[in-house]
Amino acid sequence: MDLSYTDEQNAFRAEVRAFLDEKLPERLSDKVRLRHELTKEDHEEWHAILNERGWLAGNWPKKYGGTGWDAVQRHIFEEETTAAHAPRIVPFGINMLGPVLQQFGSEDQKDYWLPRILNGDDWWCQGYSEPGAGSDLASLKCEAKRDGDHYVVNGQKTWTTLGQHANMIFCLVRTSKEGKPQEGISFLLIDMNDPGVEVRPIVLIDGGAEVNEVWFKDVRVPVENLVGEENKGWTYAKYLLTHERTNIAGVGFANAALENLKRIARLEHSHGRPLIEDPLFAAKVAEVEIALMAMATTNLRVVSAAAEGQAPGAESSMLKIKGTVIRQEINALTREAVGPYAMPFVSEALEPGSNVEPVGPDYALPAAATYFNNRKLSIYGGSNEVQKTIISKAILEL
Amino acid sequence: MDLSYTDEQNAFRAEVRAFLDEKLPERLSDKVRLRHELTKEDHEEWHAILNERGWLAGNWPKKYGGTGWDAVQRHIFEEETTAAHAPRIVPFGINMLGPVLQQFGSEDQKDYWLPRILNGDDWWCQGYSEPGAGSDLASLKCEAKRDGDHYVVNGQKTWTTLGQHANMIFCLVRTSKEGKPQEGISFLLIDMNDPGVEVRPIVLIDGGAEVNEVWFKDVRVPVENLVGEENKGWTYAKYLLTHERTNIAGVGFANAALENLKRIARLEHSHGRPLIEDPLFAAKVAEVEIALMAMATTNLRVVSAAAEGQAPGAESSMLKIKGTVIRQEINALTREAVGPYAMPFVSEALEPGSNVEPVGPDYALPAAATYFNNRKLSIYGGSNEVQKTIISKAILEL
Amino acid sequence: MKFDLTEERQMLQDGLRRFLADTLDKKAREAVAEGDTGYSQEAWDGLAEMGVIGALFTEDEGGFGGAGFDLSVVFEELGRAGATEPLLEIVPAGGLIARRGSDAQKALIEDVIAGSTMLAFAHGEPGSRYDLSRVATEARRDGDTYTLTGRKAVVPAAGQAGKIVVSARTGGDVADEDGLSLFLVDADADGLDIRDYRTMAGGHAAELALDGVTAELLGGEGDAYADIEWATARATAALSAEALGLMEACRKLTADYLKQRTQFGRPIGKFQALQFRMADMLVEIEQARSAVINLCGHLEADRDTRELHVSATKQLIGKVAKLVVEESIQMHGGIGMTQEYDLAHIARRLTMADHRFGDSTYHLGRFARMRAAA
Amino acid sequence: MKFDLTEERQMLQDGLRRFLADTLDKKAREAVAEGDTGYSQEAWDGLAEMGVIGALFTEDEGGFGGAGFDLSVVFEELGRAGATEPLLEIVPAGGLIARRGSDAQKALIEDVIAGSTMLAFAHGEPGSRYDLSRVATEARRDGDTYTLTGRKAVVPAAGQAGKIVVSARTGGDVADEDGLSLFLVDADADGLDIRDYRTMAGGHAAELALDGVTAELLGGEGDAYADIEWATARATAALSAEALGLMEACRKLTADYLKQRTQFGRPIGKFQALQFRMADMLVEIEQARSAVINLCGHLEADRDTRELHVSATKQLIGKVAKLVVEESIQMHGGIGMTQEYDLAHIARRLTMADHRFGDSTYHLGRFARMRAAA
Repeated sequence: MDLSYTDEQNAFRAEVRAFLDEKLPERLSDKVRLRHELTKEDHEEWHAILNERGWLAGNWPKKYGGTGWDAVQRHIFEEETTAAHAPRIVPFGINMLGPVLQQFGSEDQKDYWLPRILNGDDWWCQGYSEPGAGSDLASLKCEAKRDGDHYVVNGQKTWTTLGQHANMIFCLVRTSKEGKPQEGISFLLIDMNDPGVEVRPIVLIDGGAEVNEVWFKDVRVPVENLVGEENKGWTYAKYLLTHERTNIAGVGFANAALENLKRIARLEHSHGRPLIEDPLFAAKVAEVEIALMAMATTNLRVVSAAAEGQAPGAESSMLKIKGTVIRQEINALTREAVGPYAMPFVSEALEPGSNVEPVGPDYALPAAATYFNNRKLSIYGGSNEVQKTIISKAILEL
Repeated sequence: MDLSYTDEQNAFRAEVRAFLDEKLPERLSDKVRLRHELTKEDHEEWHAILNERGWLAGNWPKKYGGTGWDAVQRHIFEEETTAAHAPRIVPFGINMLGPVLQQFGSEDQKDYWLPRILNGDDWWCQGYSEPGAGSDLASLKCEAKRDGDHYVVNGQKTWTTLGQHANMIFCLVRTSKEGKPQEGISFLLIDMNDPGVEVRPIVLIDGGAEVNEVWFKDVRVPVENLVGEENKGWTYAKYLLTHERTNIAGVGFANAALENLKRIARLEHSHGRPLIEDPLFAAKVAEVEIALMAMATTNLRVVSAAAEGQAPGAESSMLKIKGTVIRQEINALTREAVGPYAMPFVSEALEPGSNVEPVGPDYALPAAATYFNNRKLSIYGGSNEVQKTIISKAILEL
Repeated sequence: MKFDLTEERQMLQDGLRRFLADTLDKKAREAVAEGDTGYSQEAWDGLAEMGVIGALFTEDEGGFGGAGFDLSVVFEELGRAGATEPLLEIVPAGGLIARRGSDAQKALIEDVIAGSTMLAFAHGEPGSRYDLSRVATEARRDGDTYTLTGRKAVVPAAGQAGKIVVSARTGGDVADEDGLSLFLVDADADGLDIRDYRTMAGGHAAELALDGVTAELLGGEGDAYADIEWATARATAALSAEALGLMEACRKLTADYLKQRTQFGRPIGKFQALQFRMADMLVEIEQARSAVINLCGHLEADRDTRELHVSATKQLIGKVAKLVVEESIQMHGGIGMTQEYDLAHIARRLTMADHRFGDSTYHLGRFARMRAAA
Repeated sequence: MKFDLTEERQMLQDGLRRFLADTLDKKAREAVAEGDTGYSQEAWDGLAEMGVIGALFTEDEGGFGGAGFDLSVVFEELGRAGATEPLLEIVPAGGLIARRGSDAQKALIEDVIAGSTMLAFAHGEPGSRYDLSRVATEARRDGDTYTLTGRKAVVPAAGQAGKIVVSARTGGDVADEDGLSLFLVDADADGLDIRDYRTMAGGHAAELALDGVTAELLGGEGDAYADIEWATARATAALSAEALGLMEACRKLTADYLKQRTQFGRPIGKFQALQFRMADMLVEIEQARSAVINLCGHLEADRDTRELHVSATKQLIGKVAKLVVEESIQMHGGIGMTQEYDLAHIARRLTMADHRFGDSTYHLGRFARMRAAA
């Protein structure tokens, strides 16, 4: 047992920190800190900066242009970038599609698509969920029928995050209705500029429109855009879900949110004293901080085991549950901390390029919206109910 | 809407209070307050005092020697007796068997058994649960075979509270294995002095032995001890469970326990100040008190509706859940309040007639034992899980 | 002891429920959200016509209600419908006018009951949070007239009101109870700047900047604190009842969803874990209902008893609201996150109830201190 | 960064687990409960022989361990087995002798490691609750010798120990950190009255009345507070690791029960609501495990860091322990309430961990104050 980092790991951390000092534009970190919406261009700018340094694809092997980092290095990079309020890396190409192509794609697909992800030539989005098929992915209906050397796709996808920016979507589509529900699913890459693709924004409870519905009407997709074998998409999807689960705990986000909460609680006053000195509020903050301290160590245990090549089991599910609950609790306390100024709903002030002045302190503006938006954390990426089922199956063997 | 009591109700309350002032022996109320164990004689003494006044059977109609009170009167009586630390009325004869006999018993049975209950000639206990059949009563196995004008009973009952004092037991026994599991059950009255009946104490987690196993080996029970019809016992059992549910919320017990907790928190000190002034501990007490204030009003709503003849539905289940959780939380806080003095396990000091001096303050002695003992509240009388099923069935209609 | 509604209140409840269900349908709600007042004029006029505003005042004041259980009936229904019409502001503002006003000032109540004048109560300030005595706005007296200077924060319906009841200091230090006075201010008075905005609760609120605004004194000078506390207690009762109605709306949406939505081939309401969570939610909503009854039944009690119930009820309501909102969204899954689905508005509005008149943590501490002092 | 055990610790863990499983079977446990010492002499001797006591001391002190993760390995296993042998008392008492004692005094450690002398640490007093500086017992100096007068409360294993480390005041007021000293007292010293009793945790503790008891000073006079805090931090780490082991025992019993027990014709572990609650419990036990690692990994850190982790870990352990105990009993139903079933002892012992060295509420407040002061 040794809780300290090695010298190499500390040196790496210093290197990341120096890079961020030098290269992370203050304009971007300010936006992230104040929880303003980032534009497509903001994301692309940050991706390009990282790609120039060779640090965009932390989870890719070197031969594909990735960093080749182990889990501990990825963890350090994650800690430092969130602490510095860097934009998060848009995960769809880097963390989701990339690993699937590397594992199951043809050589042509790898040669063509992987460099384009790194260079920002494509903005990918994910076409998994459908109305009526959320946690129950196997029941999906969006259909691809073979017609010569094309598939003809008809159906609907939903919860497509940042689909409004995307030119490409990777989809699970039904290519067969025979056998078990999960057996007739294929993994298809679709050009969103094709005729018949329509993207409609879904406005969420916080007023934001980061997710979309995507409709396909007789969309013709060349067969070379099939990844792996027909009807084997379920296997690739499960592989992707495993990869999506790196950094599932969101320790960096939680730490940043906790610091923000504490800052607000020092600035807000109750009964003439800083809110952080109110014993009951301070106790609530303390309780979530204590939980976070423990969860961060659980995360390190999993990271450390992963760096030594062990595959995480039910621990991932535990991290997903505890990580999301902790972040949601911090969000709830932040909303509580800002008091009556949680009420104004001046979302324009958060929009890119807005000149609308916020109502109340600038930190108050996103508090309620963030609270509502992050209710999603326990719903998406395998809801916490799904995670509990995984845990109990693993332990109870029933 | 009117939260106040009528003049008649207030007068009744004054009458109860005066009676308790005059008739409740201080020796008994001291024992109850300090949570010392009551002897069989203590219980019989208090029953006799109540019976003399005609107040022993609050839920019986007058024609059987009961009080004929409505639900509000019973509630007032309950409030006053618990506040005065009177012993609780032993429920098995009065609250459980009595109503079943009145509803389903023969005239002979009523004439014979009901006066004996009031006079304390019999001490009844309940033979429902069996090992492996707790919440799932329909699966019980204890068997009664007809043999001439007797039933021959073989099998085992468990969780028989105060069975060590009892001379009579009312039992659910299996008289047929045909049809649905609940169809072959009969309701039988068994003399515990009969040969073949054996009572073995079960020591519980708190060290007390208030419950027992009861074993039957070829016990011969006269057929006139069958209540109602053969194989209809399930109906009577359900009727009894409904009656057991009066005062299901235990508001009186909760109020008394809360007062005890507050008294202790004023006497204990932390950082040189009374524990009740510690903001976090005070907040925990406040939170449970607030919950109790609301629950008490829910209880009054149900009581008030019952007094007007409405049958409580899922509300009973809600009261059972909330009532037990609140009492258990008060018990947990009481254990917490006494600090290190929760540890001594000098159970002898709580036993009847003990001269053993307690360790630490007298209020500390029963704190941990009561906490552990009252874990039963959410398990017996229809576990809280069973109650949740009832509620969700009623609401979701699924 | 009687927990049934009187016949009159039962009629009011039935009528109100029908009216709101008819009037505030999805289209009307969307129009409100896109409009620039945060409420529906049609609904407002209808409510006034039905006598719902009158039910908030006693007969002496010109109404035909005004008791705690009148408030609870009205606001539970408004909550159930997710209504954003700013009736709640009339409770403290109208109550204070009726309690403290001169005959001339009280005449305003008639217009209010008729629906022709809206009211707002501007008391909280930037940084005052939930402390009722923390007022920095100053009132300066010049002969018989007063002028007010200061800022008021997050004042619901200030941009829609014709008259605003404003608290200001005529003496004492910033957190003193003594030295607080109340004033009546015209919404279009010179020197009054109103920055109107939408709120997370679906209605509108505003920031007020007062720069030498002419104002009429309401009642005596410097003695308003006790009445502010009284008015806030009544407003808290109304808000708590509204929150209860919103909880009932969440419960209904969620129960319906659990029955309709299927997963792995059966309604998700068949899954025991969801059943139990639904049961937990119902138990807590029942607690909330009793808490509302407790407060509404003690609004006329002595100050200490009333305020104890204010804190008990608001603490419990805030805690249950959080549970109901979070569980309702979680049990819905993704659909519960979308603006278009009814739950979004209901959940936001219910959550925002914790940000008025003191949140759950605030009142837990207050209750504990009151108990310790008793 | 490395979270695996070293090979030595892995061997210690394996050996200890096997030994305890063999030695502390049901019969042995019952014999302990009915005996008059609260532990099994056979188990104690075996533990000493295996070198388990030596693992609590550093090489310099004559042992071959002594680090935080040695404590966690040993006490997690003792917890898992529900052992009542009072090894935990050696952590603060032995630690203080090794840290402060003269060479002559330190010679005692050898006997302790050999298992021939038991130790106790008598620090808490009636009314001191969890405040480490609240000591009223007085030490009077007469030339070279000291005599102690006062009372010590709930001292585990005092009735079984050969030597007792006792804190007393040589200066300062009752709650001062300054003026505290430590002493070594013979268990059979004149003027020392020991009232031995069973505890809810399954072992024994005692009330000590000291009336002019002759004592040897341990270390300097009046400067013991910092070391008392240090020793308590180590004891808290040991207790937290033991609690973790007890949680694992609860988890195992409950998981086994859910698999074996059938209701309505199937194993109750098939019921989703119980599955989810089991999952919740596992998530929290994982949190507890990380909290123990955090504290054990920071026992050698600077005082502020160490104490922050003491409070963080003890708060979390206490909270999780309550959940695990209550859920384990509830999921068992009636059987979980019976003395005869293993859970009863385990649940009592785990619950009692909250009553030593500060409970969950105490440490939550302490953590918050430390954070605010930082």
